[in-house]
Amino acid sequence: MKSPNSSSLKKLFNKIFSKAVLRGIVAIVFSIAFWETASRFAFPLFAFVPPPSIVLSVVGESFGSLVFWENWTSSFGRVIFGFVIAQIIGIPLGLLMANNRNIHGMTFPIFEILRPIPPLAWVPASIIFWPTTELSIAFVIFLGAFFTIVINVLGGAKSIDARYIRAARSLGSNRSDMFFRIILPAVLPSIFTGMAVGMGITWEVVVAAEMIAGKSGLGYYTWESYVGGNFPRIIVGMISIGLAGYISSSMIRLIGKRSTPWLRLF
Amino acid sequence: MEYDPASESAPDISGRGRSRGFSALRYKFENLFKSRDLYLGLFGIIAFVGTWHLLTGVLTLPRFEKLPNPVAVLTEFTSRHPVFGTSIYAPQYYLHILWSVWRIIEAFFLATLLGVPIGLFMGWKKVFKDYTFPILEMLRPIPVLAWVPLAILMWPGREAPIIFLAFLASFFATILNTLLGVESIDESYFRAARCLGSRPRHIFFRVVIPGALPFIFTGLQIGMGVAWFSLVAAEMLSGEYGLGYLVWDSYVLIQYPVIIIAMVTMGVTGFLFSLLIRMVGNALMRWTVREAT
Amino acid sequence: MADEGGIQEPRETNRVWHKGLLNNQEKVAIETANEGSGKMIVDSLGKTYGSGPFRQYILRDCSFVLEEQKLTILIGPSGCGKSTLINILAGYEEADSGTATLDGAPVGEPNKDRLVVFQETALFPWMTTLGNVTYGPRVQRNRPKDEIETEALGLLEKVGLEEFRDKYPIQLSGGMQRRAELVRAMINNPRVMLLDEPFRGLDAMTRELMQEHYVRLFEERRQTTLFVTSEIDEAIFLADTLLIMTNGPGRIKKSIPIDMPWPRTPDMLTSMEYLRYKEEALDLLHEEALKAFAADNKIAADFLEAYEATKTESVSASR
Amino acid sequence: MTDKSSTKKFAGTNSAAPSGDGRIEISNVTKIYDPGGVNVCAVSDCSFDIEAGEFCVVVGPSGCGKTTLLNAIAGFHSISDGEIRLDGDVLCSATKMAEPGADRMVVFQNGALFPWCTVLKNVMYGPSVQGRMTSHQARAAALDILRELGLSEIGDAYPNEISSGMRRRVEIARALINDPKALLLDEPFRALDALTKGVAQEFLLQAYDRMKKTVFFITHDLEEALFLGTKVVIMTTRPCRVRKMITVDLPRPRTYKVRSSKRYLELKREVFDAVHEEALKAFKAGERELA
Repeated sequence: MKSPNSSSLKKLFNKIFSKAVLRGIVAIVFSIAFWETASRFAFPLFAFVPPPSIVLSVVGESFGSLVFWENWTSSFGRVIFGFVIAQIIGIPLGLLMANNRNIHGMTFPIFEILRPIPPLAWVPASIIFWPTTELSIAFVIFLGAFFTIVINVLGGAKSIDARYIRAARSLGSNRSDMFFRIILPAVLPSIFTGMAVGMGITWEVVVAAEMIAGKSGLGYYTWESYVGGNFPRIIVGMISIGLAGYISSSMIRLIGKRSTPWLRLF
Repeated sequence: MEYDPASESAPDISGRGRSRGFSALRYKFENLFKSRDLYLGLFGIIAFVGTWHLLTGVLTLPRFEKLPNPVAVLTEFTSRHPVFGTSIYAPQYYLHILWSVWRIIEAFFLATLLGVPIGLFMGWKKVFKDYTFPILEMLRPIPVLAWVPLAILMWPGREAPIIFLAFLASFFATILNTLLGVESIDESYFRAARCLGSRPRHIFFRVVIPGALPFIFTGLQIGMGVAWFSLVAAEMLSGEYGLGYLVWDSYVLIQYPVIIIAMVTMGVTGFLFSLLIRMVGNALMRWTVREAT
Repeated sequence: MADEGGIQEPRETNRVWHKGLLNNQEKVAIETANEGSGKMIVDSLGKTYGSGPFRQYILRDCSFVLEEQKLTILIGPSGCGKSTLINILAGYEEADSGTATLDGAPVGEPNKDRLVVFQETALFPWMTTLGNVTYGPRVQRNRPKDEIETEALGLLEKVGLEEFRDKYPIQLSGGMQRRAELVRAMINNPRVMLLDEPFRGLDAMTRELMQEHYVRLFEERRQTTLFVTSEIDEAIFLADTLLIMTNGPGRIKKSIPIDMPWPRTPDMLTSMEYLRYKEEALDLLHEEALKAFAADNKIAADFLEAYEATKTESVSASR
Repeated sequence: MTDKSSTKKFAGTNSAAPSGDGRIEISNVTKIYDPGGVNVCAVSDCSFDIEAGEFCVVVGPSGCGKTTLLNAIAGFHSISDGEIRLDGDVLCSATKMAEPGADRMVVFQNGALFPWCTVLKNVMYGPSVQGRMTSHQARAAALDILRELGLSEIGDAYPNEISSGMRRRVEIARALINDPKALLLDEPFRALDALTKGVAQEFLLQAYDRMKKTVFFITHDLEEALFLGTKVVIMTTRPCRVRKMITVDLPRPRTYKVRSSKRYLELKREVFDAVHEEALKAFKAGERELA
């Protein structure tokens, strides 16, 4: 017994600071340094880009202001609102389409026609139709997430291994058993995949919609900073949006992992 | 009707196995007309357009009355002397399409030209991946559209920022899928190649590239989709031509039927592009036509 | 559906079950009370897939009998229609001609009288081992929950899986998955068990151990069983009757009664008797295997694709 | 290149690198893995020789370390101790890892035909990348070997378009065209169903009888081992070392009839006893590991 603790600690240390991680750190440090010099010395393309040191100083100022955080909450609010409605309508619809051949036959071509239209192209039509800007933004967000979830649920339900269905039928399942104990759990992984992808699209859409038509939110904040000539705040806005998107998709992945324990190997 | 996913998978066959000969083709063709799906689909589309017309044109319910109804859209679209200047006879309409398509082609080719080799190299050389991947991972969570203001700052003129945004979106998708493609190549192919006496360049050209090809094409297809997505937004925000600009401009000028025309055109063009990529992919990858029995 | 006997009977078995090995008298007593064992008669089944240029006979004039409480083994080259046969007997597909009856009644919709153990594994990945095993009785809703659990645990213990009751299938080894699936079927006391190459994909050594395991399980319950395999040693080792199937269209070429004593032990695999059976079967099969191999060409591929398309349609049409 | 060797060479291999005898000596090989700080001894002090032109089958429970041994010979893995020699030259040792090369061809467990090349291109691959033939010659040689092995019809098919049994045959052809000193096969027929397997085994035997290369064949199927091998080496479960060596004195050429001969049964019983115990041990260990 010669101090297994210290050796395992060393292993852990080696694992965290492996060659790959060190290289990654070097790369990031180097690229930030490059950005700094490029901005300072006004390299081509970087002439108007604020250097990271100045961005850093603005970060503190932004984080201190209440308005900045209100932008966070309003963006998040919109995303969650549109996203949740998309799931509530999309998941049952996807399952229904997979279950019923007639519904599938009738609705699938419509989906195939509408899906290639970029969600943002809906913005004007949405503004015309919905009474408030808020609702029209939410609608566009909804569309972004909606198509993704429906297609994923449909795909997931269609690719359920036929043997599971057969085994369940033989074992005497009735319709509700079939749905709740077989189909639903079998589709669950696809639902979460669809959600994760949809969340990515949702953030793209919300940012653009806020830039085009919003009066608040992180997209609006970024756009306003540009219009107002406060360039460092553009970067702050971008980082915030990236962070917000990352947090949202991590949450979905986490929930997905929790809800599908059978996919864990150990 | 009980649930059975297998019953739904029948149409999936149609995409595969084009090399099966004429009789198989005819067989499928006959099957197509026998299948209920065709008629159901037609019925669905007619019902959709009918409902739209009913809500906007006939009943003119509150809110719906403002939306353009399909008849108005169609009249505008097929008119020789369109009220709002956008129809199949208007050169202006094609100009918008051409602008968008040209931008997409520029952005997409740049992204492919850069993304595929970088992705391949990242998958092939671990050291290169160690240095580049973290930077990619830092930038990737930022939605491409959040780059709009910065793109305008960085690039001179109107055109370059728009192309840059479309490029960026497509670039990330391409690079990541290519990397994934190389990493998904089974180790035993590398081993087999080495023990057959390959030098590194053989491995790169004869194993890495063909092995990653299916993923590369998936990446290109996704890349094309997101490039359209960003292009539209960029054109809406700062364009002078292009379909995205057309949508926004028609809104501002209250030419509502044109909005629908532009939207449908976007959908169709986007679809044609991804079809093109799929066809090129299938032609290059005949070996994926039929999976292992 | 709910016939009284079907509800009472498992309890009867259940009590004695836990005593472990039964003596012969007890076993006979159970067997006579055991309705979980039926006789299946398959008479000139025929099945085609495809139409026009792709019409192909999968089964043609296929007849045999599954005797009560006997283990019948079906062996044949791959692609000879074994799986199709199982699907028809289980009720997943319909035959074009001929009949299959279980205790006089024609087979119809899938139900718990004819249970299938699938190739590879079809354990529900989202349920634990125990959840999988108890699924059948739970959804049939004719027995109290704790009783189901006791029986399930008893069975799991018998196959050495009691420690793994809360694991998900992905966390089990291949051999364990197969055992769990066997138990999932057995607990329902089906009148016929249909095993579709249950040990396929296991490595040879695990496979041998699984066979020994299976022999013990079968000995105790003696449910009428149709066991499909392509492994000759497995076939002779387990069979009461050996059916040899020909290649496309599938029909039974020969039925060989295997007259070796139960319980079967591994050392029988080296007896002269065994050797004789093996020689006979090998001669028949080798011919079939070569034929199947020769038929492996483009035409077969063409057909297969068209066949897949129609098969899926016919599955849905059969309902 | 005009040496009149007693065994028949395949057409197209005449211009190959001079092929030696192919004697493999494995002495005191030990391999210790070190994943996450836990020392796992995969192979421990394992030695045996394979004579030139011998068909040696290595049998052991799955995960016992047979593949580690094969990988060391092929040059995919290093070893911790001991050495392996090929025709007297050190192939790999504790300090030196073998280079993968065309003198030791590997046929993989799940098959490694390049799915993006046709059968013909797959077979041509070796000679053309080694630069010892022009692509024209390579093509001719590949066509020759395919014809000799009865595979010429499928030359233009992609691997996905032919059956798995057929794929294994092509893979063996791809290995043989390089005229290797030794053929290393890692459970090549594992995924095949029993009857197809039988046909594929007969194919391998025919090829072996023709060219008498040294063969290192890994399996856990006893039937297969006895049917194919001249020498059967039975391994213990982890750590892997030699438990027993049996010489299979069944006459060649063998056909499926051998399997129902008396001598075969006697040998089988002998092997079975040795292996069964190990298999049980491995089985229990595997379940313990999972629990």
